[in-house]
Amino acid sequence: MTLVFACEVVLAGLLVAIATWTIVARTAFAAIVLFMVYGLLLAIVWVALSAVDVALTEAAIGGGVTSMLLMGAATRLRAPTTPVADVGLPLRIAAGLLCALVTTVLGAVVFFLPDVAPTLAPVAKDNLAASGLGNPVAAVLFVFRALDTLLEKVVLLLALVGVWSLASDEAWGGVPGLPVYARPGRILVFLAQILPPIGIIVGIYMFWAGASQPGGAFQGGTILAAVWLLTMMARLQDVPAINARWLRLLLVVGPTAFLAIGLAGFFIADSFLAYPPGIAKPLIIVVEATLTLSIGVTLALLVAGPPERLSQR
Amino acid sequence: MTITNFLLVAAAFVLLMVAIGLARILYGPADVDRILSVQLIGSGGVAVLLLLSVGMNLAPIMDVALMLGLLATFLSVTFLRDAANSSSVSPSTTEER
Amino acid sequence: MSSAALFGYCGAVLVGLGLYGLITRAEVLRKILSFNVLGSGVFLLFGVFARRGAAAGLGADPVPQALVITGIVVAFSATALAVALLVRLNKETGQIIVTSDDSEESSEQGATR
Amino acid sequence: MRLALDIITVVLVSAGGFFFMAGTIGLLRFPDTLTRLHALTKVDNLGLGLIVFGLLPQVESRLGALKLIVIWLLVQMSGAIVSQLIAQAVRRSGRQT
Repeated sequence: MTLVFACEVVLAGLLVAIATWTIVARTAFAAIVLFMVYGLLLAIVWVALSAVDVALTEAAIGGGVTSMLLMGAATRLRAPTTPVADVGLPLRIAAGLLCALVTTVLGAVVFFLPDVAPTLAPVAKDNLAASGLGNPVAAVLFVFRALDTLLEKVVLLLALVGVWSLASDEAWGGVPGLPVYARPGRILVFLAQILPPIGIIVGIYMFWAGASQPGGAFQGGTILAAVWLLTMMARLQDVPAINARWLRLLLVVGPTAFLAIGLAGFFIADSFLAYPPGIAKPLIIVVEATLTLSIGVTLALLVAGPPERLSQR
Repeated sequence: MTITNFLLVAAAFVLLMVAIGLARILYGPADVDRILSVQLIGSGGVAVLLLLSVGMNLAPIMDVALMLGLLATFLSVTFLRDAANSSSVSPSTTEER
Repeated sequence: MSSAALFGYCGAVLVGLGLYGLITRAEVLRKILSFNVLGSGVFLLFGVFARRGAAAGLGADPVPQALVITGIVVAFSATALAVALLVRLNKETGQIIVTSDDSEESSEQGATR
Repeated sequence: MRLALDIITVVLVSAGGFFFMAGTIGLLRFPDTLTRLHALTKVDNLGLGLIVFGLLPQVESRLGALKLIVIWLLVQMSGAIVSQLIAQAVRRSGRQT
C-alpha cells in the first residue's frame, strides 16, 4: 500500500462518514454545515483524481455557494407548529434495501469496468494547439463542446427567471429577500471592506489563469458573487431591486457575447460557435471575461432569492 | 525517505487530525460549535492541499487551496448571520429597512 | 485496488446514501440536501471514468471533467429553484414538508375551522 | 545546500503537524466553545504558518513562493477576524441562555 493510497483511503472514509452524517443529522443547521464540509472535502477528492478544474468548481459552487443558498433558506423558513415525522420503519427498511441494491449495482459497474478505459484525452490533446488554449478542460468547455457551455449559461439564467417568478405580485421588480446582518458589528464591516479587493483580484486571476491552467469563468465568477454577497450581508451595499437596468444588463452580457461570437462563426469561420484560427484565444478571453461578470451576478442573485419587498426609493 | 514522501505523509497526518477535530466540533452541541468546523476545514484543508501541491509537484493545486481559504471566510460569515440575528434583535428588524 | 476504483466505490455508496435520504427524510430542505449528495456521487463516478482515461500526458480525460463542471452548475441551478419553491411554499402554508393534496386541504381546514 | 533546505522543511512541517495534533487534542478535551476556539487558533496560526514556511524552500518558482505567502496571509487574516466574530456570537448566545 503506497503512501498516496493511504491518504486516499482516509479521505474516502471521511467523505462517506460526513455524507452519512449529513443525511441523518437532526437539525437542518447541522446538516447544512456538514454538507459544506462535505463539499470542501470533495474538492480534495477531485484533486486526488487529478481533476483540478473540477476541484475548483466543486469547492466554489458545490460546497461554497450551495451552502450559502441552503443556509439562507433555512434562515427564512418558519418552523411548523407540529413536529415533522419522517417515514416509518418498514418504508425505511425498504428504502435501505433499494439503496443498497443501487449501490451494489454501481459498485459492480465500477468493478467490471473494461481494462482499457475509453478516452478522448489524446484527441483533446492533439487539437489543443488549434484552440490557442493551454488548459484541455477549458478547450473542451469553450471550443470542442461550446454549445453545452452556452446552454449551461442559459440554464443558469432560466433558473433565475424561475426563482424571480416565485415573487408575490406586489413584490415583483422589488428587492430580493437575502437575509442580512441585522446589526453588522465593526469587525464584520472591517472584514467586508478588506476582503472584496482581495476577492476581486483572486476572481480575475482565476478567470485569467483558466486559459492556460485550471480555473476559468465559473470559478472566478463564484468568487465575485461571494464578495458581493458579503458586502450585502454586512449592509455596506443595498441589495439591488431586480428591475434595475444595469443589473439586467450584467446578467445577459456574458451569454449575449457568447452567442454573438458564436453566430459570427457562421461568417468568419465555417460554422456556429467556430472560431477563426489565430484569433481563437482572444475571442475566448472576451467571452470568458463577460461570462465571469454575468455568472458572478447570476449566482449572487440566485442565492439572494426572489424579490420580497419593493425598494424604498 | 525522500522529501516528497515526507510531505505526503505529513498531508495524510494533517488530514487525519483534521478529521478527528471535525468529528468533535460537528458533534456540537451548540450551533456555534459547528461553525468552528468551517474554520478548521478552511485552515486544515489549505494545509493538506499545499502539502499535496508541493509533494506531488502540481502547482495548480495551490489555486484550489486559495479558493478553499477564501470561501471558508465567506461561509463563516454566512453561517454566523443566523447566530447574530437571532440573539441580538428580533427577526422582524431584518425585514424592515 | 487502484485509487480510481476506491473513489468509484465511494461514489456508488454516496449515490445510495443520497437516494436513501431523498426517500426517507420528510423535510424538503433535507430532501434537497440528499439530492445534492446523490448528484455528487454520480459526478464522482464520472471523475473515476475521467481518471481511468488518463492518457497523452493528461492526468485525466478532459471530456468527462467538462461534463462534471457543467453538471455541478446545472445542479446548483436546480437547487436554487427548488429552494425558492420551498421558501414560497413555507410562506404560503407554514409547512416545511410537501403533503399530498388531500391531506393539505384537510390540514388547512383543520387550521381555519 | 539541498540537504540543509530539506532538513529545514522536515523540521518546520513536523512542527506544523505537531500543532495540528495539539489543536485536535485541544478540540477533543476542552470543555466549551470559547476554549475550543482557542485551540483552533493554534491550528490556524502556528500549524498552517509553520507548514507554509516549511514548504517555502521546496518551491522552485518565485511566483509559487509568493502565492504560498499570499494564501497564508489570507487565511491568517480572515482566521483572526472570523475568530472574533465567532467569539462574539458565543458571548451573545451565552448571555441569552
